[in-house]
Amino acid sequence: MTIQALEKSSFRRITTAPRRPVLPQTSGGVAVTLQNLHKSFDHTEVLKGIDLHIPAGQFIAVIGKSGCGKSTLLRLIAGLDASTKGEISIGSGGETASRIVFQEPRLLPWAKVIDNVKLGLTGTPVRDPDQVLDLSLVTLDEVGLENKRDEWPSALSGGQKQRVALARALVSHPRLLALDEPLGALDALTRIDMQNLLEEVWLHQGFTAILVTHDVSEAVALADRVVLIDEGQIKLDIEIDVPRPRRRGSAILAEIEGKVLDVLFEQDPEKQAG
Amino acid sequence: MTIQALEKSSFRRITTAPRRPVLPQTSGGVAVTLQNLHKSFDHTEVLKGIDLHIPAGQFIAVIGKSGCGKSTLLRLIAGLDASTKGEISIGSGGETASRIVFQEPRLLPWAKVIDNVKLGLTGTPVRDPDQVLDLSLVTLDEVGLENKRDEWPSALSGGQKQRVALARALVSHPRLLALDEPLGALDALTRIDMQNLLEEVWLHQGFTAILVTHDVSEAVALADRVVLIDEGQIKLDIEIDVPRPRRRGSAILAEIEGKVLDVLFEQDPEKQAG
Amino acid sequence: MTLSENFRLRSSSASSPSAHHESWRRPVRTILLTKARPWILPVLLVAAWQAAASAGLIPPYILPAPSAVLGAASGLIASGELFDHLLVSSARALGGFVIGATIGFAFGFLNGVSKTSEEYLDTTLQMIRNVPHLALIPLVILWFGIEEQSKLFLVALGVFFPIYINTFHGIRTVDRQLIEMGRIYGLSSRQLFWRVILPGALPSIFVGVRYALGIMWLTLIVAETIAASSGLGYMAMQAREFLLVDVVVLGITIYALLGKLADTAARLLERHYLAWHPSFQVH
Amino acid sequence: MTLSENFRLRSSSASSPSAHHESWRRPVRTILLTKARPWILPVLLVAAWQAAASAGLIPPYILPAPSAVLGAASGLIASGELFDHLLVSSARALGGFVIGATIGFAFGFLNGVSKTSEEYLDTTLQMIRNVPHLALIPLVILWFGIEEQSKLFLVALGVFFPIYINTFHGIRTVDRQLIEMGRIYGLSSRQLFWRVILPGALPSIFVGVRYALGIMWLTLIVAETIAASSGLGYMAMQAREFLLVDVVVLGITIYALLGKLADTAARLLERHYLAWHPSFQVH
Amino acid sequence: EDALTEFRIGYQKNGTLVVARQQQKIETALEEKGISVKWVEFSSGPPLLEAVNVGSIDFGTTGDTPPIFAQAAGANIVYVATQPSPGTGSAILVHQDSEIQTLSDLKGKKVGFTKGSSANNLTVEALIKGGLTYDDIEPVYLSPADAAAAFVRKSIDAWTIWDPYYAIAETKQNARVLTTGEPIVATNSFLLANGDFARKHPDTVSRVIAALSEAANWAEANRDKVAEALAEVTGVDLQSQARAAERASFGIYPITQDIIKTQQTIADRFYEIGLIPKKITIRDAIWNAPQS
Ligand SMILES: Nc1ncnc2c1ncn2[C@@H]1O[C@H](COP(=O)(O)OP(=O)(O)OP(=O)(O)O)[C@@H](O)[C@H]1O
Ligand SMILES: Nc1ncnc2c1ncn2[C@@H]1O[C@H](COP(=O)(O)OP(=O)(O)OP(=O)(O)O)[C@@H](O)[C@H]1O
Ligand SMILES: [Mg+2]
Ligand SMILES: [Mg+2]
Repeated sequence: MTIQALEKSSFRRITTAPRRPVLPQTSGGVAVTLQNLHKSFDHTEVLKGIDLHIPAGQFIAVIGKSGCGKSTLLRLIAGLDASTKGEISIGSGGETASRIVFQEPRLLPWAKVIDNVKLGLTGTPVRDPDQVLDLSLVTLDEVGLENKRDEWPSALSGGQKQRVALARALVSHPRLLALDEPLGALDALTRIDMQNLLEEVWLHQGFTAILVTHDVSEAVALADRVVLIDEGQIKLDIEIDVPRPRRRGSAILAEIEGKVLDVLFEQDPEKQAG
Repeated sequence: MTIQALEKSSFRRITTAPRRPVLPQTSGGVAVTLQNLHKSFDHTEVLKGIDLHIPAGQFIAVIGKSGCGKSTLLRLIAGLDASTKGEISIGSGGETASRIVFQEPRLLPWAKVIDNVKLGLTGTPVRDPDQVLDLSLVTLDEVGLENKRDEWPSALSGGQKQRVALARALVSHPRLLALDEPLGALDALTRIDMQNLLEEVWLHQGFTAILVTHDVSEAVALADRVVLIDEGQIKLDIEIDVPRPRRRGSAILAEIEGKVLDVLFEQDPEKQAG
Repeated sequence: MTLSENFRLRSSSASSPSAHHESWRRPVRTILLTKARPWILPVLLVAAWQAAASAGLIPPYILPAPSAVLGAASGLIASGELFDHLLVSSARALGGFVIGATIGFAFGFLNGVSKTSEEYLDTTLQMIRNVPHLALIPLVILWFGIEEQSKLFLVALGVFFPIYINTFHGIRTVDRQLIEMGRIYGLSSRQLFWRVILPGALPSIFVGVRYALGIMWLTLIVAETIAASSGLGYMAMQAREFLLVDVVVLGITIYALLGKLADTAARLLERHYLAWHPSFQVH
Repeated sequence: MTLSENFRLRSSSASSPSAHHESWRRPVRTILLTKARPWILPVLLVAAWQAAASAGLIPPYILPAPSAVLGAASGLIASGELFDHLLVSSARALGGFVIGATIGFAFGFLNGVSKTSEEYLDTTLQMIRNVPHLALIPLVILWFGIEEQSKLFLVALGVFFPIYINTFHGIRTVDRQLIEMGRIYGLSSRQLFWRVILPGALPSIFVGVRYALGIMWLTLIVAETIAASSGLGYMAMQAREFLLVDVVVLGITIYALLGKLADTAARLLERHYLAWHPSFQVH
Repeated sequence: EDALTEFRIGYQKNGTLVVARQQQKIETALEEKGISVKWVEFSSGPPLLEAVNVGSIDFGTTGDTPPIFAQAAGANIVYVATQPSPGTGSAILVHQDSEIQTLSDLKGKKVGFTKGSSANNLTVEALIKGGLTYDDIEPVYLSPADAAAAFVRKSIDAWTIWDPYYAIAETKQNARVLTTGEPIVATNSFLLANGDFARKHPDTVSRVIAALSEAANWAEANRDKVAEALAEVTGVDLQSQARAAERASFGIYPITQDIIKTQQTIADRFYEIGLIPKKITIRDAIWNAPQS
C-alpha cells in the first residue's frame, strides 16, 4: 500500500521529455581515485586509509553512522581540506568542474533565491544572461520553488533552502557532483520528487555523482554502488546491479537494502549487547 | 529482514533502568489549544485557520510537505512570532517551561559542547553546579557524544550538532517540548537510538511533545496522534492507538503509516496527473 | 519589560497583532511624531540652554544664547562668508575622504584576505594610526607644504584608519562556509570578491564609513590650522582665537548638523545595501 | 595565487600536508623570522631615513636623523623627564579610557537592544561625535576647569564613540536565531546578555576597543594643550612650539610604539576571548 | 641671485601687515621685478616660523620670543627688521574684585600665560620687580583663547596677555590691570626671513621692508582706520580694537644694538629658567642688510 502510493508519483519525471539543454562542453563525468586516504583532526583520526576508485560517470552512494567521516571525505575530494596522508586523483588532470551540495544549504543571504541559483552557472560556458536566467528558472521550477524566485533566503523554510541549494548544483553542469545529505530536510513526497529529478539530470548529463545519505533505501534506489564507511574505513562496497528505471519497493531493491542494513547494524556489536 | 535488523536494537534503551532523576517541580505536561490560527507573511497566507487541542502530556506528530508551515506553527506556539489572527492558549496560564529543538542546531559557537548542553538547565530548579554537570554529562552520553564534551561546535559533524541540540532540550525538563525535525540529519541506526531516547525521556517526564518530522514511520512509531498539515489547514488528524512499547514494523503500525501516506500523496492530485 | 522582549526579535513582524492594528489606525500625526523622535533630545537641550541664557544664568561672553548664535549665523550667511567656508571645507573633506577611504579599503581588503600581507603591514599601520595629527603637522608641512595637499593628506589619513580597520574586520569575519561554497562553484577571484566577500563584509564596512564621515570633519579642523584662510575649521579656530564665542558655538552647531547629515547618508546606504539583513530592515 | 586560495580558508588546517611537514622540521630560526615579519617594514623605513640623514640629504633642522632622536631620547630618559611624562599621560589615558569605554559600552548596549532608545538617543550622539575637540576646548574649560577633569573628559569623549558605535553594531548584528534560542531556553535578561549577546558582539566590540586605544592617545594630545605642564602631549606640543624637531619626532615615535603596545594587548584579548572564532584562531 | 617669481609672506592678523595687504604695498613694490606675492595666514608665531624654517614661506612676522626658540633649535631663520614696542600692548590682568593689588601679592597665585611667549618673559620680569621669583607663583600654561575661558571661570588668578586679548578682557571680562608691560620690559616684534632666502634675495627683502615701513607710517597716522580694518578681518568688536590700536606702535626699523641687547636679555633669561636648552647669541641670526 505504501509502496503503491510511492509508485504513483515515482516515475513521473523520467517519462517527461528532458527540458534542460545539454551544454556541449560538459562531456560526462570524471574518474576519482583515492589511495590510502587518511585524515586526522587535532586528537582523532577520522579517516584511516580509504581506497576507492570511482569510474567516470558512476553514481555512488556513501553511507555511514553520524560522525563517521562522510562530510570529511567529500571535503577532501573537493579539495577544501588537505589530507593528512594519501593521494587523491581526479580525472585526467586539468580543471575539473566539481560542485558540492553541502550539508547546510549555504545560500548567500544577500542574494535573492534566483540569484543563488544563477550562481551555479558561474564558471560554466553559459554566459548569456538570458540563457542563465532561463536555465535557472527551469531548475528552480524543477525543485518546485519558482514562486519563491524573488525571496531572500531568510524567508524560506528549511526544506526550501535545501532545494535551492540542490537547484544551484544541478544547474551547474558539473563533471563531478558531491551531495552531502541533500534531501535530509524533505518530506517523503518532495523527497521522491527530488530523487527523481537528481536521477534524471544525472542520466542526462552523465556526471560522476557521490551522494552521502542516511537513507539506505534512497542509496539503493539511486546509486550504481553503495559504500559504507565505518571506523574510518570502507566496510562494505556493493554494486547495485538493477536496471533503470528502477521500481522503488521492488523485491530486489528491498533485498539489497536489507543486506546493507544488516552490515550497518552489525558494525557495532558492543552496543547491541548493552 | 530489514525489520529484524531494526528490531535488534530497537528496545535496548527502554529496558535499561532510567538513569535520569525527575525533578519534583516538573509535574507533567501542559495542554495546548489553538483556535482558528492564521499566519501571513508579506504576500502569502501560510496558516489558514488551524484548530487543534493537544491534551497535557500528549505526544503529537506534525507532518506535511516542505514549506507547508510546520516550523511556522511551532514558532507561533512557542511565542516567537505573533499570529495574524486566532488564539493560542497554553496550560493553565502562568509561566510554562517550553523548549524547542529548532530545525537548525542553533548551538552557541562560543560555548563548548558541554556548556551548550548545560544551557538547557538554565531557568530550571537545577542550580547546583555539580548536579548541572552530572545531568548534562548523562544526557550527552545518551546522545552518544560524551567524548565531544570539550569540543567547539564548529568541530562537530552535522548529525553530532543535531544531537547536541537534542541533548540540550532533553536535559531541560520542559513541560512542553517542540521538536522541529530533530533527527533529520541522522543515519538509520543513530536515528532509532535517538527515537528510543526521546520516547524514554517523554515516558519518564510526561511533558507534552510536538514533533515535526518528515518521516511518517517515525511519526507513527512515536506519537499518540499524527496531524497532517496541507494548504495551511489540518487535513488529517488520527490517533495512533497502539500500546507502548511499540514494535517497529508491526503490521498495525505499517497499516497506519500506509493510511497516512495515502492521504499525503492524495493531497496533490493535480501534480499526480501531470 | 525584559531584555529579550526588548531586543528586536520581532523585527520582521510588521504582522504582529498590535503592529497590525496600529498600522491600520495610525494617524498621520503619529507618523510625524515617530519621525520627530530623534530630534526631541536636541531640541530640549537647545531650549534649556536658551532658557538659562535668557534667565541670565550664563553670561553671554561665556556661552551666548542660541538666539545670539542664530544672529551670528545670519550675519555670516548674509555676507556669504559661511557659505564660502562650507564650500571650501566640503571640497577638502570629500577629496580627503575619497582618497583615504579608497586606500583604507584597499589595505583592509588586502590584509583581510592575505595573512602574509597582514603580517608585514598591519603592525606598521597600527603604529602610524596612533600618531596624533597635531604632532605630525611639522612633518606634513615638510612633505606636502602648506597648500591643499597637506590638508587633503591629513583628512585622508584620518579617514583611512576607521575604513581600514572595519574593512579588515569585516572581510576577516565573512562566513567561511560561503567562501568555500563560492570557491567550489568556480567563482573567479573577482566574482568571489563582488558576490561573497564584499556583501559579507559590508555591514562592518558601513560602520567604518559612518565613523570615517565624522573623523573627516574632525581632522579637517586640525588640517585647517595649517596656513588656511578659509574653511569651516579656519572659521571656528579663528573665532576661538579671537574669543568670538558665538561663532565658536555656531561652528560647533554646524559640525553637529554635518554629522547628522553624514549619518543620515550612511543610514540610507545601509538601508539600501543591507536590505537582506534582518537587523537593517525597516521596522 | 588566486584570491580564494589566498583567503585563509584553511585556517584550521594545521594538518595540511605542507604545514605538517614544516612544523616538523621548522628550525628555531624560521620561527624567529616569522615573529620578526611585522617589524621588517618599520625597520626598513628607519634605516632609509638614517641613511638619507647621514648622506646629508635631509638638513637636521628639518628632520633630524634617528640617531639624533635617540640622542634626544637618552637625554630625556637620563633626566627622568620622559618617564614622568609617560606616567602622567598614561594615568590620564587609562582614566579617560575606562570612563569613556564604560559609558560607550552602556549606550551601545542600550541602543543595540532597544529600538526606542536608539530613536531617541542615536541622532544626538552622532551629532556630538562630529564636534571637533579642538573647537570644544573653550567650552570644556568653562565646564570642567583647567585641571585633570577637563583632560579626562576629552579622552573619555574620544574613546566613547568608537566603543559606542562598534558595540551598537555588534549587538545589533548578533545572530537572532541564537537570541531566540536563549529566550526559549528561559535565559534571564542577564544570562541572555552574558551568554549570548555579549559573546556574539565581542568581535565587533574588540574592533572598537582597538580603535579606541588609538583615539585615547590622539585625544590626549589635544587635552594636554590645556594648562598642562607634563604629559606626552604636552612634551610633543611644546617641542613643536619651540621647533625642537628631534623631540617632536621622538614624540611621534613614542606614540607609534604605544600604538603597537595597545594593539598587541587588543590582539591578546582577541586571541583569548575569541578562541572559538575560526577567524581568530592562531594559525 | 636666482630669478624669483613668487614671494611668499606669512602673516598674523596684526596692524601693519593687514594694512600692507589691504593697500597692496608689497605687490606694488615687487611688481616691477615681476614678482608676485602670496599671503599665507597663520594663527600664531611658532607655526609661521615652522613654515619659514622648512622653506614653505620666505618671510613673516612674529613676536619677540618665537625666534629665540627657533634659533635655539638651529632653525634656518634670520631677523631682518623690527617693530619696536615699549610694552604698552601687554599687561598682567586680575579680576576686578581680586585682592591682588601689587606685584608682590602674586605670591602663591595661579598666573596664566602662554609658555615661551613674550607674556612669559613679562611675567618673569614682573615677578623680579615685585621681589618674587618664578617659584613663588603657580604658572599655568594656556594659549590666549584657553586662558580667556579659564580667567572667566576664575580658574586662574592673574593673566599675562597682549592685545587684542588684553583690550577684550578690559572691555568685556571685567578685568583690572595690575600692571602694563611698559614699566617692566619692551615687547618688540620682528620681521624674519628664511636664511637661504635672505642670502639669495637681499634686494627683495629690502624692498619688502621698505614697503611695510610705508604701511606702518600710514597706520601710525590712521589708528582709527587700522582699528576698523582689524575689527573687520578678526571679528573682534571695534571698541576693543580701537583701544588696542591706540596703544600699539606700528613703525618698522632696522635692528639696532639696543634691540639686539633686549632680545639677548630675553634669551639669557629663558636659558636661566630652562626654557631653552642652550645659550644662544642673537647677533648670529641677524641678517646683514645690503649697504645701499
Ligand atoms: N574541524 C574539525 N576539528 C576537529 N574535529 C572535526 C572537525 N571536523 C570534523 N571533525 C570530526 O570528524 C568526525 C567526522 O566528521 P564528519 O563531518 O565527516 O562526519 P559525517 O560522517 O559527515 O557525520 P554526519 O552524518 O553527522 O554529518 C566527527 O567526529 C567530527 O567531530
Ligand atoms: N520570514 C518569512 N517571510 C516570508 N515568508 C516566510 C517567512 N518564513 C517562512 N515563510 C514562508 O512560509 C512558508 C512556511 O514555512 P515553514 O518554515 O513553516 O515551512 P515548514 O513546513 O517548516 O517547511 P520545511 O519542512 O521545509 O522546514 C514557506 O513557504 C516559507 O517560504
Ligand atoms: Mg556530515
Ligand atoms: Mg521547517
